[in-house]
Amino acid sequence: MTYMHIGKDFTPPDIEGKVTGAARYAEDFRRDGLVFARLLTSPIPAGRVVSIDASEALAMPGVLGIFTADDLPESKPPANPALAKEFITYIGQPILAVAAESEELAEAAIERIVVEYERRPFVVDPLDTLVEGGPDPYPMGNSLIRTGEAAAGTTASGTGVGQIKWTSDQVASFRAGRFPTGASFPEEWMYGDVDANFAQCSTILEEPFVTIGYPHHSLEPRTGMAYWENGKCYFHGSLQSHTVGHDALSAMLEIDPANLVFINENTGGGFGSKIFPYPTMAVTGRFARKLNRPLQLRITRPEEFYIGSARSGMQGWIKIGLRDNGRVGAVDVAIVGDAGAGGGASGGSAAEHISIMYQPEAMRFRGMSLYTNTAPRGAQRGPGQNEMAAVLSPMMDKAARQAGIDLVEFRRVNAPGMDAKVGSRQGVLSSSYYPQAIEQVATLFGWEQKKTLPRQISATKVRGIGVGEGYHSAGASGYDGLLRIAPDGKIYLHTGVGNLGTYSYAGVLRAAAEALQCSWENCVVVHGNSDLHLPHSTYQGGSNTIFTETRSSHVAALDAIRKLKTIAAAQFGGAVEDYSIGGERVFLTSDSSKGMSYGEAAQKAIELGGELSGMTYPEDIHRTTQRSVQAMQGTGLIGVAKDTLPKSGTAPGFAIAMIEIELDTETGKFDILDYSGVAECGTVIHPMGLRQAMNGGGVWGFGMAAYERHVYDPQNGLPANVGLYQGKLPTYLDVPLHMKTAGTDMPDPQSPVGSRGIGEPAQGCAAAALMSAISDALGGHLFNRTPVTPDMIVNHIAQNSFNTGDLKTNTF
Amino acid sequence: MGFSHAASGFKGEFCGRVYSLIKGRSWITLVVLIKCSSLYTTCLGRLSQPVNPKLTRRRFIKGVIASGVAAASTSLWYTASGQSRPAGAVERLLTISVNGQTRRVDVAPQETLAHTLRYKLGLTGAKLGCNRGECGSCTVLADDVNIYSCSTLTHEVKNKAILTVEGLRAADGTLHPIQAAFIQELSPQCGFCTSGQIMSAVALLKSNPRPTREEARNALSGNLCRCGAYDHYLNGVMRASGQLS
Amino acid sequence: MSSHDVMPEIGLYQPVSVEDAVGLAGQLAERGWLLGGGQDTYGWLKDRAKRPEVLVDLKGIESMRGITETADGIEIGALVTLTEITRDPLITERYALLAQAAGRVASPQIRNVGTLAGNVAQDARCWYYRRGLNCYRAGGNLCYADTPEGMNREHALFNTSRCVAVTPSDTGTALVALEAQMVIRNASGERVVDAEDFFVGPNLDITHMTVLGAGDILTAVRIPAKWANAEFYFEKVADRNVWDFALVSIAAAMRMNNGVIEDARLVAGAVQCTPRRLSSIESAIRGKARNQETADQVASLATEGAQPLNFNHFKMPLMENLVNRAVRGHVV
Amino acid sequence: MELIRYRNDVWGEEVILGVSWDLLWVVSVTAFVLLAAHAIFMAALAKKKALPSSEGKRINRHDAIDRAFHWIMAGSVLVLIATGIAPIVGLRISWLNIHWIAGLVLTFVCVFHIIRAMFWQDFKSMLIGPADFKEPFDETIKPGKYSFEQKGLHWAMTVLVIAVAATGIILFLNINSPWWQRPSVTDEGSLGIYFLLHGIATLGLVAFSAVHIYFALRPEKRFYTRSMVTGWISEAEMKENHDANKWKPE
Repeated sequence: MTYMHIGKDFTPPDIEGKVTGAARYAEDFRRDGLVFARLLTSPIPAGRVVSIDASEALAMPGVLGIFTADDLPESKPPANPALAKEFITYIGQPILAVAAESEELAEAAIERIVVEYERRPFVVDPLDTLVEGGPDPYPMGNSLIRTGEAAAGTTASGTGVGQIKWTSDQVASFRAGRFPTGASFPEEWMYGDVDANFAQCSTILEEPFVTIGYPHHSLEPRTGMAYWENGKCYFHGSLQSHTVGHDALSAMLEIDPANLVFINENTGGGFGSKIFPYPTMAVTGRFARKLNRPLQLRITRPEEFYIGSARSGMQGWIKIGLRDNGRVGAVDVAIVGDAGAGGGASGGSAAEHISIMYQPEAMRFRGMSLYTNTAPRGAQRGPGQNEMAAVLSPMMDKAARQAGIDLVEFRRVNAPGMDAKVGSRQGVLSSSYYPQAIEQVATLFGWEQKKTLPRQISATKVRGIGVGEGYHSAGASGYDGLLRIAPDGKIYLHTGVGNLGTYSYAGVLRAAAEALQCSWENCVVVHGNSDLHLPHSTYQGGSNTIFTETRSSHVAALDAIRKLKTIAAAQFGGAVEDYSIGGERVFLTSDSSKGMSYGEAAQKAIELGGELSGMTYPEDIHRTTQRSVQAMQGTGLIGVAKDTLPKSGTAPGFAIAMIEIELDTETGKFDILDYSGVAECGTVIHPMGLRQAMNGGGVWGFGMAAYERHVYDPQNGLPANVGLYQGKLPTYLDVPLHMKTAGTDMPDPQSPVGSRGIGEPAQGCAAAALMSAISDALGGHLFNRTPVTPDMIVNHIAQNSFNTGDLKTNTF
Repeated sequence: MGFSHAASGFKGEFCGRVYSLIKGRSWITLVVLIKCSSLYTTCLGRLSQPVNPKLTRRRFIKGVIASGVAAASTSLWYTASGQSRPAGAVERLLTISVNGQTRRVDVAPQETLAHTLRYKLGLTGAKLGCNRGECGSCTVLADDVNIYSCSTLTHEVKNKAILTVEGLRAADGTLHPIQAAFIQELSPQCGFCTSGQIMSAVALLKSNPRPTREEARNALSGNLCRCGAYDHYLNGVMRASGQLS
Repeated sequence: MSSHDVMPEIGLYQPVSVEDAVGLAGQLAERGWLLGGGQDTYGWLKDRAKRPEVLVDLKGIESMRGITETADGIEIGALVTLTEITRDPLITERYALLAQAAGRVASPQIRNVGTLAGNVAQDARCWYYRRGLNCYRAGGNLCYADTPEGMNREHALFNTSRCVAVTPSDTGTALVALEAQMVIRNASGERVVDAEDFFVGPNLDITHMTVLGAGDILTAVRIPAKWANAEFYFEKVADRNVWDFALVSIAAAMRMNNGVIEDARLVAGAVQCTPRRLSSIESAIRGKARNQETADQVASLATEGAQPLNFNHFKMPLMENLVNRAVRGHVV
Repeated sequence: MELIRYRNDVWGEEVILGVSWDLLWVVSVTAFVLLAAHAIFMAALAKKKALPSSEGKRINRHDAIDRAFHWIMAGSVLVLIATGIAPIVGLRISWLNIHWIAGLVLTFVCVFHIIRAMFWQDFKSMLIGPADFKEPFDETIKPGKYSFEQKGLHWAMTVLVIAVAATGIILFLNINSPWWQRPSVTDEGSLGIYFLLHGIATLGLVAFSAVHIYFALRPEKRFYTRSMVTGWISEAEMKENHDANKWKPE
């Protein structure tokens, strides 16, 4: 299918601001009378606040007030409180905020506040709280109980804190890499007959594994600024979604959503940590109201480490069975997740990754979310799936090698195709061209040729090649599209999608431009400020946006087209079906001279009123969209609709990568010589944007596989790597000089423009491919752990058996 | 920050008792207070006098911040009393060159260049990603050399020409070749590190107009990009230097 | 870590002559803080982990800036930036070892302002210490890193004494290898200290990394002609190739004569609190050919006496491997 | 000046770090001033008496083994003070190993001394009874083997050395040694108390060592010093300073 816009590069409207410095982020906004708030954070890993004496600080001229947990509604564990009082659960947890006329004063004031704490026992390793008699991170327990359905990696409502304990034998057995007989797991699902299928497998692999969590470290810390005028709250914040969080933020501020103006044109990275409003935002907005002054709460880099969310860790055991033909016959996996202080672990989605990528004929998952007194965890770029992909890939390689099958052939044999099933319920997919992606990347990379290259490059350099796969669900439905054609002929495409840096907020609107057959230059993207009347759009967990929002853009455009034709039919007679659009005109199909421009039609819409100019609107659209339409009434032709297009099954996002590394056996360092990645995300709507997603995800993958991790000192609960330097975010010199990425570009039937999202899998495939390549370079050695760092490689080669024997999370 | 010793179940019994015994005895506190305040007065007294009698104003004329002595003493006063700094106590007016313009600005001795640019001159292009030289989002040029403005005192560069991302456009509004190339190559993702990437790239092209890709990545390596857009930034540099079309 | 990250109020002097600076430094003593490139300064101040009252910015002192040829080698002003060192023809031609080491420091922007003096005089990078904890190095009673459960992957193998921090300086190892001399001024005059003696371990002074005391200013570094144009080897292994401090580094200078090693200096970084002279290797390779065989013979001597901690055992094989490379003279 | 140094522990809680070393100067200066005053007083005002002759019959005062104990103890205490003070005053020597070795020597020698004193020596000769308190005020009362001042000094040193050794051993257990690796410190407050007590005992040791050395060097007491070297005092010295009824040398 040939498109006007879909599949073509374009210049997103916000990019010029980014290269000129004109793009403004939350902290760039100032306002007359602005006051500055800073946080006092907990020095202890667990305990409670006994008392706060701020009298000395408040006596300082220029210090305006403090804001504590008492100023907020009570929060119950495991919900992460904006400010802690009864339940301090990690070092760095905000205790109070103090506001002053300057940041310097606020910081000086913090030093004068005396907080009395009572300490409680703490724990930084999930297995240390799991063992009988081990300390609990909360006074009431150590584990997440889901009383309702909640998204993976989030702590939505319907959660509680329970207690799970194993015997010390069970914990010791689990630490030693064996399944702990008789141990209880609160989460469990199974499909097929696992034992029977294992019995039919000729290759059985049983491995323990650990993946260590790490902070998101979005480059823009979650600074916020708020002010109140005439009962309205104007909030400059940093979220990766926009309108979907509107009601939640209003609730945090206890105001009517109509009285919240959320301004967020640019977001300096989110990666899952800014999908929904986060607790600190309550402090910013409410403290501003309390002081009745514009207030900025700037978050520092260390604070971003503490409260900016992080990936959860996993400690697990897996048993994999392969049949003679290389098919994965059965998988049994047990995962103890490290949910930090008040997050959710992602064992379930990790298991989901296995279920879809290898299509085992039978599978069992057992898991639990344990809390530790470490930074709270939340969704991070493919939570569960990506770290599972990374640690699983070398294991699958090992199994394939044992079965005598080429690593890529093994993936081919097990690849999820059109009829693939996913997860515990064995649901279907909207479509899958993943087998084609395998062939595409094998060609791009030259797998068959690279496979034959000698492994030993020189006396000290070895080559490793690897393959990795990533998956994430990539789309939903049911959100609203909204556009306005103005009398001047301009087409205003409104979106409530956040600008998280992928340009998808603009890319999805091109589906509307495509349907309207209008030039992109004539379109105006309206986003980033709820005063600009935005529709209710999807939450942005990377891959979700494109599938979901091309659909809502499309339905808005269809609504507009219907209205254009209705207006034309009213003007020129005939039925609506007799009219066509093209060249930004609506005209009689049989006589194109009978027609009018979009601008003229918009003028007519205003005159005719009713649904045409938004005076009435469909009842099924969200309240947010309704408010926006109300505000736009009578200003042009309004296209507005809820996405009720048919949708069945899971819309998948797949990615597969291949990596060639040169590993230095004397230093444990390696260079990535070749990175090739292919995304299976349906039709590519924005080729450069896709490359950005794939390459950026690749860098994230390298970070996960080889650099980033939480390290906590078990003696005192201190995090060892708070800043960016110790966080080891990959730099220019840690990634390949060139990255080759592409997409399959084959349409998904459930998207009007055929596209699904990508984002999370881009990281998973890279991390997995790198782990696979490192293992390959070391003769198939398994570290069973992410990340794999030079010290581990050097120790392995020196055969000093110094590490990896004891698999633990949150440690070096 | 203090702790409740009674409430703290973890404190050793013995230690806690000794601590409270010592801390609780007002006589010690009194002695300590008296001693501290006398030391404090001594310090103030010493600081209020010229630190070095030989350092005349004339000898200091080029380099010294006239505020040095006063600033030091007021900072002590400030810390000790919790009073906000008396206005105008020190001469801090600087004339600095930013983006080709001469700007008069009141700069505290400890003020970072990022602070001056962002909060006093309204140039928010340089971002604070970490505020400690670990990300590069605040990169600006000082005499064509790229530096972290978060880790530079404004007083350190007062004699240098500062160039920020806002100063790159030509007078007629034309974008700098790096800016144009970064748009064409869709280099930024979230954009937060972009100003810094651009400034490092501009510094590179000033000294090396046709860098290799390897040279470019070395030159930009002090700029972190969390989105991982490195490949695209390098494409942008290669395009801007006419090596990619 | 505190919630602080803005600069505290502090005084600032910008003297333009060494005499003035020395006078200031002497009178301010512990209350003062010398400022070169400032890259190891602002973090301490922003964290409120160190609280000097006055900064003395030395960058206005022209006499501390140049690189000059002397009767016996070269003299590098203490304020010469690391970038300047990587580009200076005198250094790159004769003392490439130093240029290579300087080029591996931190990041370009830090090298652009970071000075040679600052790089050698920087404080320990132990994360516990940097966090502002009151460990031995901060004048306290204990070490958090050297315990059965301490997170000490980046810490020392040798010559620890309560504190197990390592030297973070990349140029320090090169300067010790080159037998550089450090020129130090204070109110009572000038003294010259061998680079090897410039760095001090915790057994001698647990709260300082160098011999520099209050009132001392490192004004210049002299490199003797002895090692000019020798055969050099420098390598630094770090987690990331930018910003990170060495896990282990090696700096070597060798003189060849008739195909054998006539004289050599090998120095390892990040394995103890000071750059570690590898004297046993030096004497073992003297008179031998510079090849793989010699390297294989001697490499294991490098770690004799090492006392690894919980997480830094890898530094032993890594150090041996780097010594092996330095002796054989090539990577592959 | 402060008396006690405080720091924040790993969780920001204020704990005792140790004694303020400013007190070292106070103690040193005070000791010096008092001893100087004593010297001046003795030189200018005190009644000058002719020193008893060291000739004549020699009376055994200290066995060789006790003299050896004394000098080993003295040596180790001086080494301990010197090595302990070196880092405080900024002297760069590798002090710690010498310090703990000297500490171990002192401890072992003290243990031996205590055992020997209790079972093989005349333990009672060192005991202070109520009657002893008259001794300084009545010139007619002469002591037995040890004068009241000597007993006082000895017991003061005993307390101080035991205190410094006991706390020193605890601190020793908290550093690496050839026999063990240092443990994790779970209670920094307690560690600080040990440092405080060690420091206070050190201050006392410095003061009493100064007093002891001063008197050992004083002309009228020098024969005691000689006796600690050679073992004997003369009959004249015995008569002048001791009551033969109370001390019957073998």
